[in-house]
Amino acid sequence: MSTDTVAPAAAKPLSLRRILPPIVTGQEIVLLGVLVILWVLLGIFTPAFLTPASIGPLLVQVAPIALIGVGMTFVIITAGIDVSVAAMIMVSAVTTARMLVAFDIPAIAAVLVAIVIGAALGAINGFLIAYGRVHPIIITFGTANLFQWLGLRVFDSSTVNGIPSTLEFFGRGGAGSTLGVPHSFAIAVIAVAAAWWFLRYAKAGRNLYAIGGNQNAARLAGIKVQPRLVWVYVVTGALAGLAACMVIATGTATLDQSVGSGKELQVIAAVVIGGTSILGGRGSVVGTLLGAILVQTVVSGVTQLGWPTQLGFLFVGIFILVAVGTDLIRERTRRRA
Amino acid sequence: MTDTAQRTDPAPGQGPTPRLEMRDISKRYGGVRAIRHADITVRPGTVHALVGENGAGKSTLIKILAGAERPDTGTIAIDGHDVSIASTTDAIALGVQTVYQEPQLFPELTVAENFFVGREITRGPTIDWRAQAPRMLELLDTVGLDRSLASQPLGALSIAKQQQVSIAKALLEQASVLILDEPSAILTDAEIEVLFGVVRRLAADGVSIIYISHRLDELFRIADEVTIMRDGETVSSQPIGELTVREIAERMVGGEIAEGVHKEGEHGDLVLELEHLTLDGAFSDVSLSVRAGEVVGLYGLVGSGAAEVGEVVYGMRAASSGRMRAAGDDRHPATPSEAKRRGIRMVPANRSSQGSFSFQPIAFNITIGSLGLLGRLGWVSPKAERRISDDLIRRLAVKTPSGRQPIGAMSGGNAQKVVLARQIVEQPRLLVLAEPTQGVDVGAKEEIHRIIADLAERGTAVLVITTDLAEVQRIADRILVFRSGRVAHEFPPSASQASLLAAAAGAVDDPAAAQTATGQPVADLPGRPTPGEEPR
Amino acid sequence: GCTSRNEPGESAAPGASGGTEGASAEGLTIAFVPKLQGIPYFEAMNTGGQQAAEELGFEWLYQGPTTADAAAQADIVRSFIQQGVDVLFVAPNDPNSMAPLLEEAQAAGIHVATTDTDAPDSVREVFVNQASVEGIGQALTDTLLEAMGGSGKYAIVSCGETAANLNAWIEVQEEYTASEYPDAEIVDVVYAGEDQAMATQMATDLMNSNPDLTGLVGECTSSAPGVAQAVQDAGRTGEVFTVGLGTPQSMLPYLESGASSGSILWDVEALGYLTGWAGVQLANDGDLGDLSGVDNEALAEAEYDEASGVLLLGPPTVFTAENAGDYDY
Amino acid sequence: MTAVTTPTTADQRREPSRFRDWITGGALKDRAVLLLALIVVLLVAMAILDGIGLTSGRFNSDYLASTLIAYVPLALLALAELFVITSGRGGIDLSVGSMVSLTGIVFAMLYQQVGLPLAVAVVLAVAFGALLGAVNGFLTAYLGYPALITTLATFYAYRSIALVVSEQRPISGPEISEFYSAAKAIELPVIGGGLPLVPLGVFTFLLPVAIVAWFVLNRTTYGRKLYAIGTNDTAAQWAGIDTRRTRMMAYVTAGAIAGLVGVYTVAQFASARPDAGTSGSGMALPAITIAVLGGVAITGGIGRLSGILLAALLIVWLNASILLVVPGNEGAQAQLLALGVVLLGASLLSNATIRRRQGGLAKPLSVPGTAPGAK
Ligand SMILES: Nc1ncnc2c1ncn2[C@@H]1O[C@H](COP(=O)(O)OP(=O)(O)OP(=O)(O)O)[C@@H](O)[C@H]1O
Ligand SMILES: Nc1ncnc2c1ncn2[C@@H]1O[C@H](COP(=O)(O)OP(=O)(O)OP(=O)(O)O)[C@@H](O)[C@H]1O
Ligand SMILES: [Mg+2]
Ligand SMILES: [Mg+2]
Repeated sequence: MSTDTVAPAAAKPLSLRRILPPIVTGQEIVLLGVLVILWVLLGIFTPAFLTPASIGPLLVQVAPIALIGVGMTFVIITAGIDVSVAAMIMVSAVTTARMLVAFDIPAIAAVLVAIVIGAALGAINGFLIAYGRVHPIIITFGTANLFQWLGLRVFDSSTVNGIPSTLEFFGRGGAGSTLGVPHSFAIAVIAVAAAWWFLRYAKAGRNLYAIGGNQNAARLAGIKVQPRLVWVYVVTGALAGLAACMVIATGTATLDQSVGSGKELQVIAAVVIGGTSILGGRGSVVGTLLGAILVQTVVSGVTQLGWPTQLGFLFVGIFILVAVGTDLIRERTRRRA
Repeated sequence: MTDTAQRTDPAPGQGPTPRLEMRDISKRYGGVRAIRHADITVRPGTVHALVGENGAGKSTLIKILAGAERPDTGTIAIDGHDVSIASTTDAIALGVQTVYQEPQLFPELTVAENFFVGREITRGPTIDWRAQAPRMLELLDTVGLDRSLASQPLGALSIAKQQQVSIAKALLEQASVLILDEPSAILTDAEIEVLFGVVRRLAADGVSIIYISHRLDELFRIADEVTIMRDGETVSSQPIGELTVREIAERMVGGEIAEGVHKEGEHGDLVLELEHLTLDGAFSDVSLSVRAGEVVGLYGLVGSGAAEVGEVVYGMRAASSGRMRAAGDDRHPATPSEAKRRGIRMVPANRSSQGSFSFQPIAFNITIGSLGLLGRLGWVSPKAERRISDDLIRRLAVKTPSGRQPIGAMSGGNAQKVVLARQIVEQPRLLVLAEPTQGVDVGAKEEIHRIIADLAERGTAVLVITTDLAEVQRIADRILVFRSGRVAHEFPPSASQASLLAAAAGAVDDPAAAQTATGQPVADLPGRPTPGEEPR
Repeated sequence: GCTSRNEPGESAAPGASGGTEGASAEGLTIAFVPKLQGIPYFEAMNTGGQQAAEELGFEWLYQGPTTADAAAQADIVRSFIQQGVDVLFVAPNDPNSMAPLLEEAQAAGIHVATTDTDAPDSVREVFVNQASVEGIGQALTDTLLEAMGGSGKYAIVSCGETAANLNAWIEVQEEYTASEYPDAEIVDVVYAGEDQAMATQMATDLMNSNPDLTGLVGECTSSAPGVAQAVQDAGRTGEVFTVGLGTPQSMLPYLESGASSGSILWDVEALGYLTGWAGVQLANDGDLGDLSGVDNEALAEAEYDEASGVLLLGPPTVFTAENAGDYDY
Repeated sequence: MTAVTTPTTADQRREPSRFRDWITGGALKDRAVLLLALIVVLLVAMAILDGIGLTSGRFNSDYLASTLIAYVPLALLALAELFVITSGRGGIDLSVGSMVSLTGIVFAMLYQQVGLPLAVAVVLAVAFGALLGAVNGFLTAYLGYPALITTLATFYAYRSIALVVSEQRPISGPEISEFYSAAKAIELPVIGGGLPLVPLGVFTFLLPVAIVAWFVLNRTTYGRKLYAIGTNDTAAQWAGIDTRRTRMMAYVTAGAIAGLVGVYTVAQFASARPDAGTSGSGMALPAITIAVLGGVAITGGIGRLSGILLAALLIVWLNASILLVVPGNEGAQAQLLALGVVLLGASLLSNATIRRRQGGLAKPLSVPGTAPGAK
């Protein structure tokens, strides 16, 4: 029940810590615990799991999901959703790959191209959602189809062959890591850290929670809700663009039109496992990162254990329910207390 | 700044430039003409009451001033200068601060964060909490909220405390016009006293305050002038001292008001009996009984636990211990549908979140509680639906062109009648009413009271749970005063307001204590559910 | 009436525009519905078909779904039936589901046939087969085990779990390995969908969980480069050998670096050409066994088996670093 | 003294023309009318293109009728989404495709491998679908999981199970091949001679379900309860509705319909495929898209059968038309473009007209058919 009992009106000092939510949420601790247990178990049952040769590629695989997850967390905190990220990856990846092949542009230019394309597509989502005032899931269902069409037009019924190794900095190979830390994963971690800080301390970040909690009240409080929403979807698009570079780098020298497919559900799964409320107003990017690692651990773990790969996603489904279930139970006990 | 002497200046339009002038304001919502050609003039440093029946257009008028709605016609001048208010940001920049009828807050954020949303003090890109904190804590003190609440999530606070937060929040920045849209509707009397203190102080500092309320008597204690609205028009505007409550009420409805609904009569069998009923954290050891044809009033301050008694009787919550005998059955109803089967009905306190199916038609809203009447074996006959709803629309004088209108577009009072209609489709054996006329205008209030009396006359046992002192005196045969989760005292309806208030505030035998008690914060019990939270 | 199906000669008259008899292909429309558009494999078949159309003088129509989905493919087949093409070739995603539709097409007067993947229990008049199931399975196994030195553990990264042809090849590989290479063992078969990155990750996981793994097979055109990439990324080129069914261009970098020991495929353009040619023969009731008039050396080994109605392109080709560059798909 | 009464001048606003009022207010607001208009526009446009010879095949009623075979599963699954989305509280079902796959496999096992009679196998398969839906419903309604999460989890889980139990091989056989007759086109009895052949599935699967669903939604207390919990869950509790059971039943219904579609796809494909509902982009996203296009409010409480049936018809015929107009790979790609444009256009357009009429009535955002009545 509510806890607003009357306490003596003594002037207690009010610390910053008490105004903002706890630094680490219960969901994050639970996830970390589950991850540690999983990794220990996998380490015991498959000797090779806890080796750099196994962990490295796993983290590389996590990176694009976690990276887009940052944007998706922003989006879901504002009570939105973006199911067009897979299509944005596709458009961004194929265009960038074509430019790499045709003009042999340098890595930095390729990254910029990818990000700009992603951001532009995100801006389309953002404007339609903020100013069209139609539910984000509907808008992004619609734009996902448009983007996919666009991507297929760029593919023009063929694959992109002979992609140079310009982007190997993000890749799985030796050039893709420093001291055993894959660059792409490091980038994802940096993005998560920046987003964590932004959501916690920056005005624009805190306002996202307000928008997700009660959009009308946010508008009445003078928050420029619509520009903020546009910005959130632009960021998601830009991150999808950057993730597209990682997808190119971790793929082969060939890019085909299946690129990105299914990633939207993986990203959403990572975000919700991480404890972000699908109803908006509450969420954390650290949880998203842990959620992304958990999903990939389960999928890789099943393969490494030699179990039928078809079972992997059964476990992913179960983990989604378990992770969100613990959050539900904690929420309920918090209310009862 | 303006000195207080001007507050006695009787003639509007004279003296220095008005703080605010709204001229010829009109606003339509589709076919509904919410306001037509309304005018209002507010002088500096005055408290200006805005009254009118439900749906008269008060909220719409102030939403236009606050920038939350755009008017179709009209001009607004502040301190003599014409201004254009296109958004809430514009209004805030012009010094217009608003406390909306429904608190516009963020349940997931802490109280402290709620204060500063949209106007954070920043250092670089980050929010400077140390700079924000002192002012916020001061304001919590001002409105009589405990400082420790600052770190609570807002959603964990009672609705009354949320309302106080939203008032405090409006004081954060120096306002030249402060709008309070029914700030007192859900506050306890003690909280209202604190609010009045704040309002008086602000007015003395030269702030102009627009104060909307349906509690007409309280306006005489706080307001300098009053503007009366009827059907979207402003019908008169003058110093409040020139009018009586009765005159204001008559101008609001455009006619005379009948008196009294209370009837003496014989009461039938026991319908509801509670013995030592306890709900942990809300109320304990409650014993009471209601007979057929009797109206029992349960009066208590907000948070006294009275509200939860109704929820237990209706099966929304399970009691922790004690006995309940309702409608000839010894078991507690486990769910509202079980309560319904036994002829128990309840009108919840919050009509918008607990009562209305906003975009469904009125007919849907009326019949949804009695689907069994619409046909056999789970069948629904549109004809039966129309018959039942048209009948109730007529009986309750709901103002609507047809039962096909969505309830969401109706004013508060009419919506309340529809929610009430739902529970009296079949004559209930026991009707529990929580705050049946909260935020309802005098005309509609009158009608609702008459409906209640009518039901009792036809044999329904009625339990009215209210925080409205005048209401409980008017309609109840017996009044049980609730305090700190217990029945403190039982009174006949003839008891004086002072003694009722004294009992509720904790000074039973000393009517003089009632006066002092109202000036102080009253201990609240935890346990009032926050709106939107699920029971159980 | 509302329908024209009772008016003979409308949609039920294939080749109404041309109608010329004899060996001529003039005016014929031959349509091909692949499993999926946009992948090099089927686009190369399209190229071959177009080449045949130019040389033989018929009209070649090609339209595929954007996902490898039986329902989307059926929609396209239906539209070709409506267009009243003369010959309809399908590479069915789901042979069973295509069978009734082919029957409908035949009833509308269209010659129906399959290519690349057969619909055995259907009314198709001919199946243009790229290579026999045994041929592919054995070539994959032989090429890999030659690189592995005739023994060792290997794993298969397949694609769609339900793809009938891939599953058939895997079966042959399992039997053939057991019978011919007793010292070799298939340790696992995993399914990565049509997702290259997933194939790469799974291959990596397989190498990690089986440290003594020395071979990987990429069973389709998306997993073949995927497994090679995994070996290359892990820096184990020369320790772990891979083969796969990859198109030459996509495999070329890995063949050159040694991450792939060979890519087993066939001349896909030739398969498209053969499909087009077979279409002309069907429309003219020509002899499918008589390839003498065909001026295409890639079809030299093609042969027709009257009894099963299968027109076989020939044995599969093994692409290596030397010859892969000769193909532009 | 000074009673400032404002003179009530006559309303100077020009009465908008009736037709314009009808168009912007009544007609476009009603999604069914908008969809019907779009279908008519499509048919007329195609007839003209056909007339001047720009289509690659005849655009006639036979073709339109034959494409209805794809209409059946799409409309049925959109109907399943109608139930769950209308139940509110973020109701949505991402798992319908997986349920289709899994029930299809179960049906084929019962019918082909166990050899049960057809009717029994169908009933058991539908019941099994209802059971799968009940898992979704229990987690969502009773345990409080957000529907998106529940059904994302079961989407993965059911898909896995379908692949594992079938050993990733389609199930087929003589009985199942014959079962195709349940989906294939037939001549309507009595009046059929002059009409195109219509796929039997429209009558054996879609029509009965649509009729039952219409009655359930519009003429039963369950329908009332469903709309009530979708509009305002708390108020529904106060009105004495068992909101959990009502919500649970919405998911059970969706599961049962998915089960029926599972059976239908077995007939349509003449085999039971473990990925029937999940291959490509899967069946769930198109179903949700159709539901939304048909005017189902994603926020719950609003949705009509007519919208669903028309939206699915529009998309099926639009796709079929595109294949006749745009040759080659671009044709299949253009279907994506068309779906995106229609979906965005319809929701933005009707939302804009609603907003213009009702000013600020905040909730719901993109819903037709509910503007508070002028008139
Ligand atoms: N950390 C950030 N990273 C990227 N862009 C940002 C960031 N913070 C803010 N922005 C962008 O800059 C704009 C201005 O943000 P800022 O928080 O300064 O708004 P403001 O001008 O103070 O607005 P308001 O009037 O609502 O207070 C935002 O709308 C957003 O698009
Ligand atoms: N968003 C809206 N859409 C349509 N009609 C509206 C809307 N808001 C208000 N109205 C209508 O405008 C009229 C005036 O409403 P308003 O809320 O201003 O009344 P009020 O005087 O504040 O009443 P109350 O005392 O019940 O709060 C009413 O008839 C109401 O139904
Ligand atoms: Mg109001
Ligand atoms: Mg009011």
